[in-house]
Amino acid sequence: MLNMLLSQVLDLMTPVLLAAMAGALCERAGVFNIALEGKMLVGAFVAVATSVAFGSPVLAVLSAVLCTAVFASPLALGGARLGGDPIVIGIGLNLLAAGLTTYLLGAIFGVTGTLVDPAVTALPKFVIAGLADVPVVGAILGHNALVYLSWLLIFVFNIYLFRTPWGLRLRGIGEVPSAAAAMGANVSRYQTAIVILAGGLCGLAGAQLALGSVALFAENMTAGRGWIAVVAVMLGRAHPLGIALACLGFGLADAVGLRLQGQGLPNQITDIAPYAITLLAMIGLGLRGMKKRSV
Amino acid sequence: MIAAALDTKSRLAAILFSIVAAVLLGGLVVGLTGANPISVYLEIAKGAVLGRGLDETLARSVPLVGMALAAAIALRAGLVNLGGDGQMLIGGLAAALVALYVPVPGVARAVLALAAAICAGGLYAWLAAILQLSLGIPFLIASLLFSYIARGLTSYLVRYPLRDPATGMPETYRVASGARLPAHIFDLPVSMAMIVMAVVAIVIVVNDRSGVNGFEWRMTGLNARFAQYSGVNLSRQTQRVAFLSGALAGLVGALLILGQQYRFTDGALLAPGYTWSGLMAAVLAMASPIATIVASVFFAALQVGGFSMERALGLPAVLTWVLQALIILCLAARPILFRKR
Amino acid sequence: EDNSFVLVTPSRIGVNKFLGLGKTGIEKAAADQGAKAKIFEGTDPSTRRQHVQAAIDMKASIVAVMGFEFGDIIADLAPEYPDTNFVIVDTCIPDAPKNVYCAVFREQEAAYLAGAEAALTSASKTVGVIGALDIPFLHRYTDSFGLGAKAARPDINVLPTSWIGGDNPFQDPVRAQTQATLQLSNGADRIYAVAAGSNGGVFKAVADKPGAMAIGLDVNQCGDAPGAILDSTLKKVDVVLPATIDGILKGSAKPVVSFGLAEGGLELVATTEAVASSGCKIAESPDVIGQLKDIQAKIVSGAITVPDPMAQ
Amino acid sequence: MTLLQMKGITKRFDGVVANDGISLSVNSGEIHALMGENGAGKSTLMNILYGLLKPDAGEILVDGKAMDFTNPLGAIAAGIGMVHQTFRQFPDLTVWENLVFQNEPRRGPLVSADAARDFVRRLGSRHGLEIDPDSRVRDLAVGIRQRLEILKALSREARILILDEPTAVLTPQERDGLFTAMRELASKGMALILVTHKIPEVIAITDQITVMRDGRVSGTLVTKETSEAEIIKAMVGRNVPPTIAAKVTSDAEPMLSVKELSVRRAGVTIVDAVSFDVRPGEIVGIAGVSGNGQPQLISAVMGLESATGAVSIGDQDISRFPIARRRAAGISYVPEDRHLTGTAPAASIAENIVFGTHRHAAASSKGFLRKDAIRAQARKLIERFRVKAASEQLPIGSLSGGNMQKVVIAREVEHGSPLIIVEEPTRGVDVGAIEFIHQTLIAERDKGRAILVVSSDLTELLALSDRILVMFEGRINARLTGSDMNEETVGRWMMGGAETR
Ligand SMILES: Nc1ncnc2c1ncn2[C@@H]1O[C@H](COP(=O)(O)OP(=O)(O)OP(=O)(O)O)[C@@H](O)[C@H]1O
Ligand SMILES: Nc1ncnc2c1ncn2[C@@H]1O[C@H](COP(=O)(O)OP(=O)(O)OP(=O)(O)O)[C@@H](O)[C@H]1O
Ligand SMILES: [Mg+2]
Ligand SMILES: [Mg+2]
Repeated sequence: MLNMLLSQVLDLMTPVLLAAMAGALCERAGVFNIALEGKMLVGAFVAVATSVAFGSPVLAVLSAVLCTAVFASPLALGGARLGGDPIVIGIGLNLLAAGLTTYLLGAIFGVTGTLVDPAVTALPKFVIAGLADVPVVGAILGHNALVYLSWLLIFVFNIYLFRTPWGLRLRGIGEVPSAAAAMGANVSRYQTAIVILAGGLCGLAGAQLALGSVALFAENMTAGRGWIAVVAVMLGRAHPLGIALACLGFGLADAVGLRLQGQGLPNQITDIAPYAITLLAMIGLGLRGMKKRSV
Repeated sequence: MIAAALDTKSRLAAILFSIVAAVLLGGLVVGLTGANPISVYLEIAKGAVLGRGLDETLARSVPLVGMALAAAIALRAGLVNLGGDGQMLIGGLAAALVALYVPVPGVARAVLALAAAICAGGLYAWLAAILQLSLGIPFLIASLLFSYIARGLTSYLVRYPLRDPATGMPETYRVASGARLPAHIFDLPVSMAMIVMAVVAIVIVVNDRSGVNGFEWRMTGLNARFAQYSGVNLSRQTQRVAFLSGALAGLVGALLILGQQYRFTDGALLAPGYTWSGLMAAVLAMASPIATIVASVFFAALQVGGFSMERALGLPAVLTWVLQALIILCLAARPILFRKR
Repeated sequence: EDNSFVLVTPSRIGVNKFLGLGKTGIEKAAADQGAKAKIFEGTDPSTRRQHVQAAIDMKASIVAVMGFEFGDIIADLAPEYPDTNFVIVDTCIPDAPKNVYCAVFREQEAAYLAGAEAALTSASKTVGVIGALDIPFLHRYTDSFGLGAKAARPDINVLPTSWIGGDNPFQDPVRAQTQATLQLSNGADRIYAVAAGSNGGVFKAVADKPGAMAIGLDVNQCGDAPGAILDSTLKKVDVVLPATIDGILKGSAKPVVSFGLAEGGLELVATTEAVASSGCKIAESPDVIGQLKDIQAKIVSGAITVPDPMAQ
Repeated sequence: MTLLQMKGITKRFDGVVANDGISLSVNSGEIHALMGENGAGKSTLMNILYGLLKPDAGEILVDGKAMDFTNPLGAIAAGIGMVHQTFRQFPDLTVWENLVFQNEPRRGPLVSADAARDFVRRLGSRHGLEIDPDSRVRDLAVGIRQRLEILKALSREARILILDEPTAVLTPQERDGLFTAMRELASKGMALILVTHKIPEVIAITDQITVMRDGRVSGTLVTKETSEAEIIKAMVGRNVPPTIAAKVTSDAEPMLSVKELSVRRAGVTIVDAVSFDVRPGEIVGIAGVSGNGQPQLISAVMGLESATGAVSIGDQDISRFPIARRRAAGISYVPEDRHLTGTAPAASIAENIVFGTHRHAAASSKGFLRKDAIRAQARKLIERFRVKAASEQLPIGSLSGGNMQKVVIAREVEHGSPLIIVEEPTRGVDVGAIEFIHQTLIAERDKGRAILVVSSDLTELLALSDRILVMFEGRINARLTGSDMNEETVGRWMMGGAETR
């Protein structure tokens, strides 16, 4: 039972975690990214569309990463290079993603709503027979490569940010771009690269959403997960471990919410759980910060 | 911000440029998928103004202008209100409740319902402002989170305690005709909701252009610390602006319930996406109220024309969403072409 | 001027099989009557009204609408246009004018049968149902499924209904799969999927679990996950709609017709001729099919009455 | 030996010619002053030299080799370092992270923190500029932050060092320390360019002077052979007599009295039971090394910072008032930073002038702005204060620093409040404007207003003030009048007074 819960939490949090990491990278580079929802949706669409055409999950994931990176380029060019307002561009991209995926679904595949095709297969899961019922281990096993990649990325991200020269530069650029420029960092090129990289991460998030387990694309299937990622970036203060924790919290709130339905709680109320818990967590952090300040 | 650096003329030029560029890009998308862009645009244009199109464009403009102005007045003062959905829901539900259950004669009930919606939406946004002011939770995030909570709450309420069991939907009873807002005044194609919104819009425009309060909000948006040093009480002003932005969103909810839908149906207020369209119009207009109104009427026409185009040609109306998004993106990308170093 | 039949849907048809059936139905009717079929997909209250108005304005001889969302709209518009014939599928309006015809379904009967089928085939003695959104209408499926299961096998364990909810309940296969997995882990091995576009997630979950099977909704969904789908309840809008329209044009239509198992408006694939070639796993259990046919006969004859959850 | 040569540098910004054929040459071992009025083009020229801007024409030679920088990296590689007036630092990062930024010692793909710390210590001791590598920059005092800024330039093996108004925020003692370090660096063969508005400093430390006016070189002088008057003439094209205000004493009832005012933040006492009065008809100056609580004191007086103690205007206690009511009670306030808190740079000059008094009858009636009256008033002030602006409708951010400052001063003086509080009245402002601002303040004093001036420029305080209060570690540790108001005494009290004697 607990294994089940843990395993579901891990499944539920992965796309959000990947997108939140993208958001955190951008945040660190000083580009506020609210286009996560839209980019994830594009990633999901491309992953499934590629699967339909070529049948290869690996190719699907790669092209999702690539296309979403391209899709992020307006934010990279406009937001980072040209001093456009990232919020404006983000809102535009979200809308463009929703409209374009729906439109292309009809225009290319002649279907509306959902794209299912026998050629689309879910990413393979690592199941080791016999271990599935071992507590915790069983829950940690049995996911696909992207889930493990997302954990790995948290550590890579952490080391990158706090231990490598490039991470140091990123932190500097995000904090005081003019100072970084004066120190010889090419701020806009750096920001552009990061935003595009983050686009790729969102592509992964979308691929995980579409191919992680269901193997299909449904219109608007991100269903607000990108916004949760935006909130997770805030909650985790753009720190890799912080956002991992925030996403874990979300996954947990969601999975527990689903279970509480079984206990007779109306689903309208359990749906609120992740948001309410986030709000409470932020209020808690805020109160603590206030106490610290007033000491 | 770009907004401040541009004078009115170059702002207009920028918007026009974005629209033209977006129309060309959108045409390219249509063309690539094998349809004829010219007939698509022709149908959109016809559908937006000919026959019933004009009425419908005007009707859709009411909530859109409302939500766009709600976003714009907040932006003007430096707040990003992503919680319009929630404020609209809370306001709409308050209006429905008053209109259904408060035992006063019809017209008074409608007025009371509007007032209740304004207060409810306003207070809901105010709550998010309080979180920003006291705990440093950004208004943008707090309002967004509140929006989700409002969705769940209203959804629960109309599903269970407030439900009209005669229909298959989670929705309240229908508001009695006495408490509704007339759809036509003196047999003109003008509804009460339009008049209310027009009055609100005029007040906002005048306040922004020559009102003392509007001036303070604008200066705060341009430099909050300067405003504070010059004697503006930032905390009080943030609360006030958040309240008004939420109140306007709440009013929109009420106008939709009392003027169009006549009952609160779960999901019905949010389905058309007025909040996001409105936010985009405000952004496109760089928060200038007049330009915001023009932009949102334009978006309303685009959407209405889109549905008409869909009926005529069978191409999905989401194309108009793509167009709207492209307009915004072209506006943001404008410096690529007009760049000086 | 050309003679057209217009169908207005409450939302985009997308993967909503029920709306898809409406589309098939109106197209068939148009082909039968030599008219042109047009489909307008609504998205929200104002576009629905706009579409109905546009259909009236283009002088369509039949304006068909699907779903509860149109109750208020037809009640407002029908009296104004006595020359236009309106068909409402799924609901009716109080004091309907003469030009309004309603085709309503007793979904509870098919769901009851599906419950019985699930209970009779379950090895784990546990069954479940997943709904998209907790709206009264869907309780016709979810509640009656449990009723049918209990009636067919008193010792059966019916899990509490799971709702998908969230931002996009009718098209969130990911959450649907999570819900289904949870029900499977709670012991269910038969799940009735009442979640429109999210059904794919339920099917994926049962396909991944040996021995588990799902029951599909509105059309024969047995091909969606071969081997993992036990059966589907059918809602024959594609038959009812052309028949109603034919009746209207001939002047023989009644203002309100209710369709259930007796009228053939609802069916279980299992009890049809086509079961052998349907791809449904139930085809391999002729004895259960026999039991289901008995229950169906009792419902048709009135020996069993399945209560309407919405009337309560 | 000529180390650096700039020839015919020209740079235009939408119509403004910021640099017009500028030539400049600096020898190794030389300290070279770059002077000029606000907007003369100094920063532009130095930004070009440092690769932050691209010139429209002209060339840069280092060691006789032509350079073509597209970004600061090129300039850094050529041995050019820059100490910006506003520090280009990352407050959230540590000293060593700031120092090795873009130039990190590595161990494999990672930054070697140990090597970096070691590097900071060695560099510091080599140049006598020690600093703790692990401190977070936001916690450092301004003097130390400037030391970090110089170390940053030195760490890149700079041979040409540009310093943009480096003394603006230093105490005389800190300034002397800086000058010693500069001479030391010059003696090792470096070339230093000092951008400044302060003539005494130029005379004290430099070898050559280049003066700019309106984007052109208006004079190249050898320090030993020139005089203050000659420099000023080259800068402004006329003679400007230095302001020396006659000192007065006032025995009127206090206009502002501050009693036992304390500010605590996160457990640290920043302002510690400060009491003082300002009377009508006098200018009281507050001196102090930055970081000793002066801005917090003023914030507390203005109600921008929560504090204990009492503040009154005349006999009205305003301790509980928010800033708006304090202003209404009779305070005009010119904040320290004109960009951050003194103006809304994107709003028009007229809007910036009226803001704050826009609710008065002259500017609005019944809640509506009287736009014509507001613009007329703005035009009047622009003319009276000789602000160089084409129109009152232009964004105030388009003005040069000196002109912007004049607008802010004009606005506050025009309120007619009995008390004027001015922070840094002339920071970064050229001699012509300094002179004008000083004359304005003195004229207001002579009209009987009470004026409180906070400045980190000691020369300015000495010229303006009738009395000087020195702040040290949150307390007022000296109240100086008459002959005690000299650079040495004030400077000593600024460093802590008695202990350092
Ligand atoms: N990026 C820019 N865009 C437009 N105009 C500019 C820009 N940078 C400088 N200018 C203009 O060029 C001229 C020279 O400015 P610069 O900053 O070089 O003067 P400065 O001598 O450093 O003045 P100060 O004494 O105030 O520091 C001014 O008129 C200024 O307004
Ligand atoms: N009119 C202007 N428009 C845009 N940018 C400007 C303008 N004037 C100056 N700048 C920019 O602002 C920068 C000023 O930064 P810097 O730290 O050198 O201060 P400064 O020129 O010495 O000004 P001040 O002495 O008034 O503080 C210049 O590098 C220039 O690029
Ligand atoms: Mg300068
Ligand atoms: Mg300067």
